[in-house]
Amino acid sequence: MSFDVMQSRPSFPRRLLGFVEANGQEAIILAAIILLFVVVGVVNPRFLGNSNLTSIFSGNAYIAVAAIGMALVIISGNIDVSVGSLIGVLATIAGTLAVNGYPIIVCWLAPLAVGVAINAFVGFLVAYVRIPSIVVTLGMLSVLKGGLISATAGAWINNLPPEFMLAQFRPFGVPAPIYFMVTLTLLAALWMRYSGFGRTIYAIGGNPDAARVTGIRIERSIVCVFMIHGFFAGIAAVLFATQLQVIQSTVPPNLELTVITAAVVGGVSILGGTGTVIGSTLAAILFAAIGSALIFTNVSAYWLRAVQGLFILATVLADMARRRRLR
Amino acid sequence: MYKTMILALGLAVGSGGVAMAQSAWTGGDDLPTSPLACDGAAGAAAAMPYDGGQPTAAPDLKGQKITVVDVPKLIGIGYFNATSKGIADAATELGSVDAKTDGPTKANIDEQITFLDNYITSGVNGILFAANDPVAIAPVLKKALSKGIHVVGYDANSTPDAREWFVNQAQFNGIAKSMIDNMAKEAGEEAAFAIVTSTFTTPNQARWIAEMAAYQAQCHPKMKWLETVEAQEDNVLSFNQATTLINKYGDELKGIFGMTSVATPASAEAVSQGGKCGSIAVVGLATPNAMKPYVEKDCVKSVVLWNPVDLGYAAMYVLRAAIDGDLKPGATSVKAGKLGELQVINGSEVLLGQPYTFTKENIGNFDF
Amino acid sequence: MTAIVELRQVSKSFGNLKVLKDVSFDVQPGEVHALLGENGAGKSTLIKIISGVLHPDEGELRVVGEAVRLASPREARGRGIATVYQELLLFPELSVAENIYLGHAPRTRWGAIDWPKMRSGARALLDSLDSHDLDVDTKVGLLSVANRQRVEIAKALSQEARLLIMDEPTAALADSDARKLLTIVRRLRDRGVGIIYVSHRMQEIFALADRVTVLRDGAFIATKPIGEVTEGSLVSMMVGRSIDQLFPKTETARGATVLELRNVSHREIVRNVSLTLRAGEILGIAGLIGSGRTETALTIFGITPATSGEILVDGKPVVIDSPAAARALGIAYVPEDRGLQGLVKPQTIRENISLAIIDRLARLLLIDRRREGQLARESIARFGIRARGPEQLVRQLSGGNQQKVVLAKWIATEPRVLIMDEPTRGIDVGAKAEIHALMSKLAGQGLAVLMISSELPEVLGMSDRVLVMRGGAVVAEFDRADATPDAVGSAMTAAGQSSLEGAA
Amino acid sequence: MTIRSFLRHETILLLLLVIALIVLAQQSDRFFTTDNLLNQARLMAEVGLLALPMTFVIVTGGIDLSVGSIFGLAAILLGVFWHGLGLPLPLAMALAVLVGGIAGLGNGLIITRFNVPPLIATLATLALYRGLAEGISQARSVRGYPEWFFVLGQGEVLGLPTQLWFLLAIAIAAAIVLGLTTFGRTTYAIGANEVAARFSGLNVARTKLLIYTGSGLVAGLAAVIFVSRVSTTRSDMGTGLELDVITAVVLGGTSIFGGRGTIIGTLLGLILMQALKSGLALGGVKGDGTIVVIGVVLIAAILLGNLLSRNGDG
Repeated sequence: MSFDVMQSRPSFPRRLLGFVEANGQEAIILAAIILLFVVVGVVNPRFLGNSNLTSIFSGNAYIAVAAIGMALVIISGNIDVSVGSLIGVLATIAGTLAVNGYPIIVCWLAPLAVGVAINAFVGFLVAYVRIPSIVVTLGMLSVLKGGLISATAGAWINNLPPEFMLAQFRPFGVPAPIYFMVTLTLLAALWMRYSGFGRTIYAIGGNPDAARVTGIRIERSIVCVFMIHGFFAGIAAVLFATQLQVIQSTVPPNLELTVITAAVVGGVSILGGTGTVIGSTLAAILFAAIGSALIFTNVSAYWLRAVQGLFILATVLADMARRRRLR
Repeated sequence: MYKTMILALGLAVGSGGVAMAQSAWTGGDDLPTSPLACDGAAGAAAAMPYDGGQPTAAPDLKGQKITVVDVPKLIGIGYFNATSKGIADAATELGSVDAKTDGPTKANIDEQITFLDNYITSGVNGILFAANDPVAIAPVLKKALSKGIHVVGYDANSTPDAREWFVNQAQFNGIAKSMIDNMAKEAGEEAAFAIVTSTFTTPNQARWIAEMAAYQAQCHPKMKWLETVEAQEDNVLSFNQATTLINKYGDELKGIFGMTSVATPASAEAVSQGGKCGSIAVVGLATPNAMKPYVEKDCVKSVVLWNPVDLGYAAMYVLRAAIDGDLKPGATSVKAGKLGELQVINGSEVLLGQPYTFTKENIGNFDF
Repeated sequence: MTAIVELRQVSKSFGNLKVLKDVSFDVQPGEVHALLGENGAGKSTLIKIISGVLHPDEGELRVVGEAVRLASPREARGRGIATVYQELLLFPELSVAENIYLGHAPRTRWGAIDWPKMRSGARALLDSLDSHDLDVDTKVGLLSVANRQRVEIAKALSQEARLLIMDEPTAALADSDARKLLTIVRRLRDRGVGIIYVSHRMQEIFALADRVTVLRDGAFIATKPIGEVTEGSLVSMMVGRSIDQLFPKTETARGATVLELRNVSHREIVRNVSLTLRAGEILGIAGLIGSGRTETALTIFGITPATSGEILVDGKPVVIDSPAAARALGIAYVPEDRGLQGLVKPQTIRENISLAIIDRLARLLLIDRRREGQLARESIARFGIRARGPEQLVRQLSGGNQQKVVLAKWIATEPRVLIMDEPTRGIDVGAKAEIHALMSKLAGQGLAVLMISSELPEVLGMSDRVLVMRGGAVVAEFDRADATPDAVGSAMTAAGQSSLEGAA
Repeated sequence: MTIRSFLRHETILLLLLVIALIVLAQQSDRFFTTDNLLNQARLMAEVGLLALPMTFVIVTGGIDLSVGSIFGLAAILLGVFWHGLGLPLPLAMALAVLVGGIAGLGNGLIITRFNVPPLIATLATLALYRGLAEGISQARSVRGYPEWFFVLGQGEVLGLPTQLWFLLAIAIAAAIVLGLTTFGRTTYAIGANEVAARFSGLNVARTKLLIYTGSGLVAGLAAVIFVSRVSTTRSDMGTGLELDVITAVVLGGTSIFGGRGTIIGTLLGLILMQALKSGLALGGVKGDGTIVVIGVVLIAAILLGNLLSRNGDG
């Protein structure tokens, strides 16, 4: 019986699956974003207003930037659950330097350097000492979070100099975070496709044994991946720190889960080896759009998390169906 | 079989949802409200008998060195930094007090209870607290009382019998009146407004919102309540939510209330970055330092808050007085250093005073 | 002529265990040099030294006459030494072209990967291997084993390898694919590439090699031109003794029909398969990879339950929808992929042997450790498993002993039907004979054995009857007497359409 | 031989624990008192309960990030069933535990039926179940439980906190099931090689389903105990609990890749964590400092285990 079904014209889900397989998760998310814009736009045209689109795109830009690094980490077959704490620490470093009158460029670059340094250590523990990344970063989560509060005693940072506020610049009327998000995503996407190292990351995540005998220096590559991730976390931290006039010295709640979710929903498989950074950025935008749409459609904010959960589940199921055909 | 079970879950969840969702939701709690009169005349406060708890067999420590721990809702936010500073100031002033602040990194009852429990074991003489949940915290506080430890709350109360005194920064209805009156003055009697709060589960905020709704309905009936959004204790999320509100309602929106010291500056920033200074009023609870930039450029006219440094300061004095036996059940006032005599209300609460409104003229005088 | 690679008096130890003792070895350009030895003889270590994974403790390694110390596989590749590993090491999520060029992709002027050039390069390489049907943009995960192998070889060639190390390249291939591979190897040799060829298949070695080197227990035994050796002499050099009988098939009385399949199908992979299996009989199934042999076994075993048709055990129709159901009916399956499907490698021999009957060893849900230990000790003795004891971890055993553990696990269930899929893949000659002897003995005790193998000699040597499968269906059946290599071979490939006469 | 290598991590942990206890006892004379120890047992009961099924989950090579959310959902529904629907409290308690089980079953079904990696599946249900808790409760608390209910979370039985009896009973049951039964053996086999377990006729899907369901059930039970301890229900209960639970299990030597781990290890990890929290606080270290120490101890313990086991393998 099932024999006949298989022989007949492919059913709709099957064709949809084929579409996803050909165009990837990115296409699905893009379609979801467009659908959301159209539906909510009809309900309330202000949703598509210039200012709202701008805030949707810029509001989650720092999450998108952090998700780029996270995507690389996950593609390489690892994970980082400490990224939220790391961003909190780096933002505080940037703010402290700025308040103490260091040159602005130093304030912007220091978090990148520190992020790279901290994650070089994490990468070292993962690659050379062979502690699973989830364990290392679970530990780092505690260390960074506790350390941050110890060091700052919980004080907020006020009186930031105006020229420090990178995220508030609006060249040509468009907020700076959008430039960062778009440029970094495109650069990272091109780099992942056209650089030798980019392909190496896929190789390590896809088949580490094969990567080793192919002559790839896995340990070094994993350390590099974590360092790049730290670099992106640094940029995200600067965007995060310069968005408002104050910097909270606590870690933004659940930030790591949001970043991981953006990467995963964007089509980065948790099993390693697949995914693109364009998908993760689109997913970050989608989350911002959903949050905004819930307010516009007067859906009780209580159900926001339930909606998000369902959404993650749906995209993951699609991903599993796609992968099953590859194996 | 699985289908049946999933169906059962769905039913359980659904019926639960229906059961709880009878009333329209504004973000307030469902306790009775007691709005003040519109002209501000103090309601006739019936004198209540003392309803606090008392430590059992507390040692006489009058004038001796004591150790005190302060466990706020969470550490790492400006507000509790300020109260902590007040406590430290008072401790220094009083001399023989060794006070420290320690608490969870997120406003979480589970962790707060663990902290309290550990300090009870470590043998402190007095506990200051700001409760994450009035009921949940009660058992552990009662345990402290039973071990002869003096317990005083501030900012967020517990059930009365679980502590001796509570230093009330300002009555809920007083805050509500102040907030709504300021908004009516700035945005007009017919203004439409929205609220940005932390989470719907924080008791103080829920209480204030409920009182605000009651007071607004009674005294400013033409004002329009648009909606309440949740923004955790997260700067950027608060900013995003406020921006979305501005985008959604456009010119209809005349005012935003910030219910926390995180939400208010973020809402002000959203108004400021949206170029809506002057057309959307921001009124809210916040610390002066975070609000100075907006007040100084006239984007925000009034910030409502008691002085949290004073709150901590008063709490420390009340605790010392309780330990020394100077503040006994039935007292009508207590001396609190530079703050002078503070009044006892509602049986076992010490009132800090009226909420303070910071404006452009006076905000420069504060640094917390 | 200078040797591409030369090892002089090389030794290597792991801890106290000396795995290579004073071995000398060399490969000339344009030569296929076969490397033989039982598992554990030191072949892998030798290969790893040449490919830069390991360093010799003593002795020297010369590449084109120059003494070198290869720090990494990367450096070895830089010197033109490429390896095609036994377990194919490719990246399933990457395309064919990317796999071929991973790590040394052509670059544009700006240092970016030159995708068009990479794709055309990959195309040219595959064409040179007569693999015109392989699309360079397909993800490798979608390819068959044989095609993946071609990608591996193309990958080695793309690095302009002067020396190609092939470790059991045909182990996973059916005969026709293996023959194609041999053609490719010869072509490479003619281009002047030196090839180290490791295989357990004697036929191939005689068809391909110019010289043969035999290792035993880490020691160098001999290097000889292929003309100077015979199969027998090689085997005795490898095992250090002569093997009496390669396929110790004993005639047994065939009993009643135990298992019968009537028009069983699973999707399109298994089509209308009918067969009968009797007690005491060894029924061989021959066929190429993808012909449906393993798939039929998986259907009988309940991994991929039948979508139509009838399965009868002892003449009664049964439903087998899970391995547990199959086990309850007395069906056992010794799987194709030992490491993945057969063993829980981080666990002990005891735990592995009891795995399939753990319910039966339990009293009130609690495992009876005493009985479990007893079973393990008995099995070790009965199957001749060479191990320190029941508590040794399975991953520390050699391939042959691991296979015996899998066999012991299933015999412990006291099955009536034993399915053995590739029972001797990757096992050395000595252990192979032991497995074959065990198989014969079990059949002699009345067990019905269904054996699947890619090695024609094994099928022909061990079976009472032979079924041939192609395209998911049974296309021919032979009795032992009629099953000649030619007849079975041509039925496996589409060549011998006429031999359908025996099909059920 | 194997027994020794099997217990190696546990031995290290025990050693670490003893050292920690000695050092902490030096810091404060109030640490090593019956009173404090019993009190700490009360405080760690919920995390401890959740850590037991989590050990099973991680031994199969999976993970359950949603336990904190199931905990919150069950707590909220306890209040809703009792207060909102007017059911008798004992029935409401049973239903709350059952809801936890069903939520866990939901995880299991997503994982086994659709082959979704557990990390992702439970990441999704982490948001979903918490969202349901928030949506259903509309963020309102339910209070005013009768006095007898508090026996569970605040009372004592035979001189020990009530919940400690639950923890002990379930821990013993879990240790027996994981260590001595066919179910436990199946759990290890799945974690070490799932395919081989399936090919050996073990019912992999059912085992996983049971484990995730059990994880949910125990989360429901822990939630009821917690509600009894704090006398109220809130929808944010148990937020972030999963990280504590996983830390305890991993600290206890259970391999995050599956196939290895014991209940005894988990209990040791749990006790070490709680001892550090309490002891450091009594010794005058603040909460943020304690968090740092726990993070460092986690990494160090795994590091030590790695180094020693590598030496052992030769």
